[in-house]
Amino acid sequence: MPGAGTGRLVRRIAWQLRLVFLFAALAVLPYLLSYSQQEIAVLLVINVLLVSSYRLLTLTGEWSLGHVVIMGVGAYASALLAKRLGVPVPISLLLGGGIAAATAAVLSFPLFRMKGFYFLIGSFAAGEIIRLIWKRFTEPFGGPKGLKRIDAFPDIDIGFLSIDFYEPVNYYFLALIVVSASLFVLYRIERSRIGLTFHAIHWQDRLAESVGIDTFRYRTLAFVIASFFAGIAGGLYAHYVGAVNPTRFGVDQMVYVLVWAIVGGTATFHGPILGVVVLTVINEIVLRALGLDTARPLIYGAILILSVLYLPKGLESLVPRVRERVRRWRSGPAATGEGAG
Amino acid sequence: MNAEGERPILEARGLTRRFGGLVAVDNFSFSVREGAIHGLIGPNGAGKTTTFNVISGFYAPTAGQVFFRGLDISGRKTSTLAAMGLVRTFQGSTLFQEFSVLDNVRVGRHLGARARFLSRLLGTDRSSEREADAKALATLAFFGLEDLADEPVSNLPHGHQRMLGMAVALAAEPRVMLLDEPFTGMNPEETRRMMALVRRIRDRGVTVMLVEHDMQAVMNLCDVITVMNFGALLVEGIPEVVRNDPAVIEAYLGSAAANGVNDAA
Amino acid sequence: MSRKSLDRKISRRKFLGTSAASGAALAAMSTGLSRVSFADSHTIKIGFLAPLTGPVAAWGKPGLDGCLIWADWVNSKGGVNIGGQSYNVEFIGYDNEYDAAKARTGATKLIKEDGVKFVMMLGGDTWPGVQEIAAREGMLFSTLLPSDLSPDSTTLLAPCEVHPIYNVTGVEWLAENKPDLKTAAMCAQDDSLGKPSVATYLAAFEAAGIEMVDEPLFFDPATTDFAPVMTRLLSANPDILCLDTCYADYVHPLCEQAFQQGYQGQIISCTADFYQKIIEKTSEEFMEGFIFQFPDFDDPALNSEGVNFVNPNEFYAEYAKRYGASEWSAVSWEYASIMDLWADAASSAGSAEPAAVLEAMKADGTGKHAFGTADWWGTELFGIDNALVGNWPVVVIEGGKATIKDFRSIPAWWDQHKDLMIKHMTDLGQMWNQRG
Amino acid sequence: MDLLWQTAVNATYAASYMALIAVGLVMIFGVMGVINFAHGELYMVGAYCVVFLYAQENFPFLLAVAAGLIFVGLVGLVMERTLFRPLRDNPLGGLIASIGFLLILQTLAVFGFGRRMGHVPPWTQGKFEVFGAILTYQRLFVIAAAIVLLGALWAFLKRSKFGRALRACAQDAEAASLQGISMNQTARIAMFIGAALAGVAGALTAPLVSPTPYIGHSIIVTAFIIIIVGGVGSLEGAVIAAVLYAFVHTFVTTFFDGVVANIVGLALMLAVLVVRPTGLFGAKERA
Repeated sequence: MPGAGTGRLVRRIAWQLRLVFLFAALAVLPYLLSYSQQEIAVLLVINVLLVSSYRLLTLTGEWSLGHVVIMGVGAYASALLAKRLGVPVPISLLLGGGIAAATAAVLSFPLFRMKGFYFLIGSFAAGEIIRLIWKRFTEPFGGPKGLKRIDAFPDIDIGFLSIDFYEPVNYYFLALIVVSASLFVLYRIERSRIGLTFHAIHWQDRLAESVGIDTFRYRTLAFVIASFFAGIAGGLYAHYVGAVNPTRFGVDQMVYVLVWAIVGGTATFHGPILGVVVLTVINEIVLRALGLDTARPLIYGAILILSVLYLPKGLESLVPRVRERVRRWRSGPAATGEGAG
Repeated sequence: MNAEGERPILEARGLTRRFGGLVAVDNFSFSVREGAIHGLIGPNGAGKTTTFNVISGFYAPTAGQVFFRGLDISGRKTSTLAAMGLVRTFQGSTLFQEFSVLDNVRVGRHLGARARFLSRLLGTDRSSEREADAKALATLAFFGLEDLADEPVSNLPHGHQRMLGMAVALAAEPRVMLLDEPFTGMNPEETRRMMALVRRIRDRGVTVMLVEHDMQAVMNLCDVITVMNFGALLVEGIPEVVRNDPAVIEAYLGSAAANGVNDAA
Repeated sequence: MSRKSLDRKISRRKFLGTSAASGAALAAMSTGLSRVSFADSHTIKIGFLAPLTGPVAAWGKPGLDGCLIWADWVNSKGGVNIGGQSYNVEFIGYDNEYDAAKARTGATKLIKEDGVKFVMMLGGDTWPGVQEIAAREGMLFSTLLPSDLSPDSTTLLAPCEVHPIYNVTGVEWLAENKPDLKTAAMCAQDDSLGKPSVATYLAAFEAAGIEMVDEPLFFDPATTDFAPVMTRLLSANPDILCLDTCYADYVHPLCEQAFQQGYQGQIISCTADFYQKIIEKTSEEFMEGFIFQFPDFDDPALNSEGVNFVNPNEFYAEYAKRYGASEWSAVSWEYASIMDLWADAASSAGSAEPAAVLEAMKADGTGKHAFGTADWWGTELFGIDNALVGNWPVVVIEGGKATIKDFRSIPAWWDQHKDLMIKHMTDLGQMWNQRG
Repeated sequence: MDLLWQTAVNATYAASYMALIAVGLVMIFGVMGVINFAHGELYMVGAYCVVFLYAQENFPFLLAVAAGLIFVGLVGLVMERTLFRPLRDNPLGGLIASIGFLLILQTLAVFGFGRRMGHVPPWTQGKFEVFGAILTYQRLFVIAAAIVLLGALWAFLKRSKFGRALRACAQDAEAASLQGISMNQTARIAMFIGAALAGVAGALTAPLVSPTPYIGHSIIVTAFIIIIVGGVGSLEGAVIAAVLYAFVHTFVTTFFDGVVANIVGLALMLAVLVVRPTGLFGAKERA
């Protein structure tokens, strides 16, 4: 982090250039995709937020099996606020995130009495209880069928500009903006002292305690922030697809999130994002295109096993290797001192 | 510095800690004078580490109380104690191995670098962070580690890691530091340097209490020594007295013969 | 128009029987016609958007299998005649994994990229994801679950199965033929299939003067051990045991439990897929008289006048040959029967365009349902008359074999008892205007 | 028919097969430190062994059950060798690998037996009455087999050298290896026994449930609840928790309904976790 002023400036500009390039690519991307691939891209962007928020939670070393249910809390809350109380969708989306965060805050009291495996299973139990409540109480949650006809994002129509958010391209950009902003916040948190504290709790929670870090408070903080953004992801999902039901937020879906994060690697900010992008492309586009519908779970399972066996640090561990290759291939005096991403 | 010599800064009264049927600490009392270097010794399994863990808040005592600056702190959380000025170190090289040297000390500065959540997000915590970094660097300089600030901890030789452990604790600006076996596994030269450091820490106004096996070091360094055996107080006094106490000699010889029970760790 | 009405008079069976000949003739003629569009591949694509993997696949995959037989038969006879041109039919499957978002993506792909003219779905959890695109594209969809119907979607049809309304026919038949049975107990899995079905049975029992001895017992869909459920049901000593619309993997152990716990009374259920296996688990005597709603298609009664499903016995034989008799289930024939309806409508409309086909299908308010001409119906229950409702078979196990005892009219029951049905549906929150 | 006694009989049966599954899961977790998410699928494979050997190939039922026990044990050995051993230092990796393995087993079952439920005819329809409750021989056999198997396991762990090694590894892998206990050998035995117990539970209950390729999902959720209530490291705890859970769940299902029973089960687990974060019989907190 410290370094000579000019070196830092150069690196910063290089970084910003890369970011500009990335956003340009993301802006062009939908126009290179078929219509149904654009739809997949929308869900992918939402899942990027889901898995990135999950990583923030894992920074303190705790792995939850309830994150998708928390996403569902955001989805149900935002949907109900919009449907029943007529709250404008952009506001209900934020409130949905807030309610997801509040739910996490309440859950943290029983859950953070536990650690490790117990937390994993405890979070699973808490999530299942929430899901059973959705199923059990038809009013207002719609029971097993869930909620339908959830208000869509309001169209924008101001004369020269009219945007219909049903179109996947438009929703893609909307989601991209929301998710980028959220990722920026998540990134800032990790890069700030709060992130340092999370890491410290993860690696040596007793040492952290001994210098005055209230590990319960910080674990709760990570859980609450992660849940807020999971809730936002849920709201984005609900107002896009127009329907939510308890099955959608079941443990199967949670397994996907876990797998994205781990196959991607959780040591870096970009690892889980890499995981969700690569696995979604493989699962939704490559395997479907190969017509392997019924064998899809088998291949997916094999990919999982091979990746944990041979890429234990996740796909992210390939990034420096690829960079090195590219650098050697360029064989030029490339910039030194790559940051850790 | 020893002006308040009358009133102990840290005191245990009738401290007891049980694990199931095992009594690790048994009605144990001691008191640490402000500004002292206070040793806690005893044969293997005497309950030293458990005592440390109870004082530093990892375990609640089963019975008895701990007083810090006159306040009953029994059962309070470790982080609360740290905020009050009671900070401990750990055996071996318990550090944030994945962090750089400087980041380790920055974590130690946790209490001294407060800022609001929003200002952390917006980056307006920079002034307090800069101050924290400066203090962290100063702490490193105190231990002569400033040149290694950006090294990953895992690259550091063992002796340096031990010093860094103390630097992390010192960065939290404690009134009392509890050192858990600071000299174990060190060669005589390293031990000598470490002893000098402990004295310098004391000279900064920090009271030191330490658990240690190295008798030589303890006898040379400590102002007062408490000896415990089977979880209870055996003898307390200045090194000369303790050294020649027959009960202490007996305890150590006895334990060498019956070397069965481990510390409750 | 005159041509259209002429076509309508040709029955499904005749149409298929003659289509081979007429197809060949038309093909010969078409070479001389100027209207031939070479860009047209003479193939019409139909989307099949249902779960093909995962636990719900049993409600999708066998249907696709049935459709493949349908397509082979129709194509081997020259295809479907639309506007004087013969078209082969090709099914494009998309596995929606019973997920609304994936169904949305699948619908988009099928409509925008594959150019399908009609999409068949299982419906349920997946329909809400598709609803909007169906409206925007004006695409014709079918579902097996009429609880998906609502006035918001005019292009969604439930043209085959009007689950669970047809269950009233079984109860009505039971009450008529075994009038001494007066009490019933019922269980159902707690999901979107179980609840409306419970409401239907409650209404049907009340209409028949049969009294419920206990509240309906809901169990979790993840249940594997049904002993406690059956113990509870039997504790009230009912004359009739109603298994509602339980899935096969519940019906079997439920029956076995009833048998083992000494039950000897009447059982009624919506389905009894693989009932031969239930008999193996219990006994022929125990299963004698078991009432349900889904016939085997080798049943000679299906050859009776009025049944519109094409060659049901042959279809069953072919299905058994290709996939094994043990794979036959209620879903196997349903999608294929929807295709009969569609092909008929497309022929009479002279167009495969969704709007034209829809108009032709509903032209005079009736349609050729698999089990006989039926009415487009459902305004009171679904808010729109897009469900094709007419006769439905009552099937009873006799001598270890499913036997159609009767075809009964659902509308006739409805006209008499609709207040009851609406009351119970409302109580369980299943009316179209109560849903989500 | 006496409702109370019948429910008690139902609960006893449920407790017996749940105990087999949960003890297997605890065993694997204790020695390998891995949460075997594929445990439900091991149950499923055991059930399909009976579908194949007994229902399709007409081998005697007992032989099919024994084959299920051994075959699933061997599957466990394969998992140990190919997944858990290379991932020994990576418990989360082990979890993910077991999820991958679960998907493979599910798909293979679909390929081999179709997505529909497998069918197993009863091997006997005999039954008798106790206190007005009906107990079929099929269910009695499951109960008896569970008692015999768990008793044998208990004796094995108490008496044999391997048993002591297993217990030592379960308590402290490092200490065990210092005492010269082969970690690999112990892991193999634990994995074989753990998997075989799930497999034999599947095989024994195959005639009584409708085995589908996806049945593992229902099984694993219940197994998790049980081992949490019992305390993850404790074999005795798993048995006691299985009995406790089975009775609570069965009685609530019978006297209220099944969905409430699930909520009660989960709430029980959460309550235990809150009061005793290491489960009712879990290891004491160690420094």
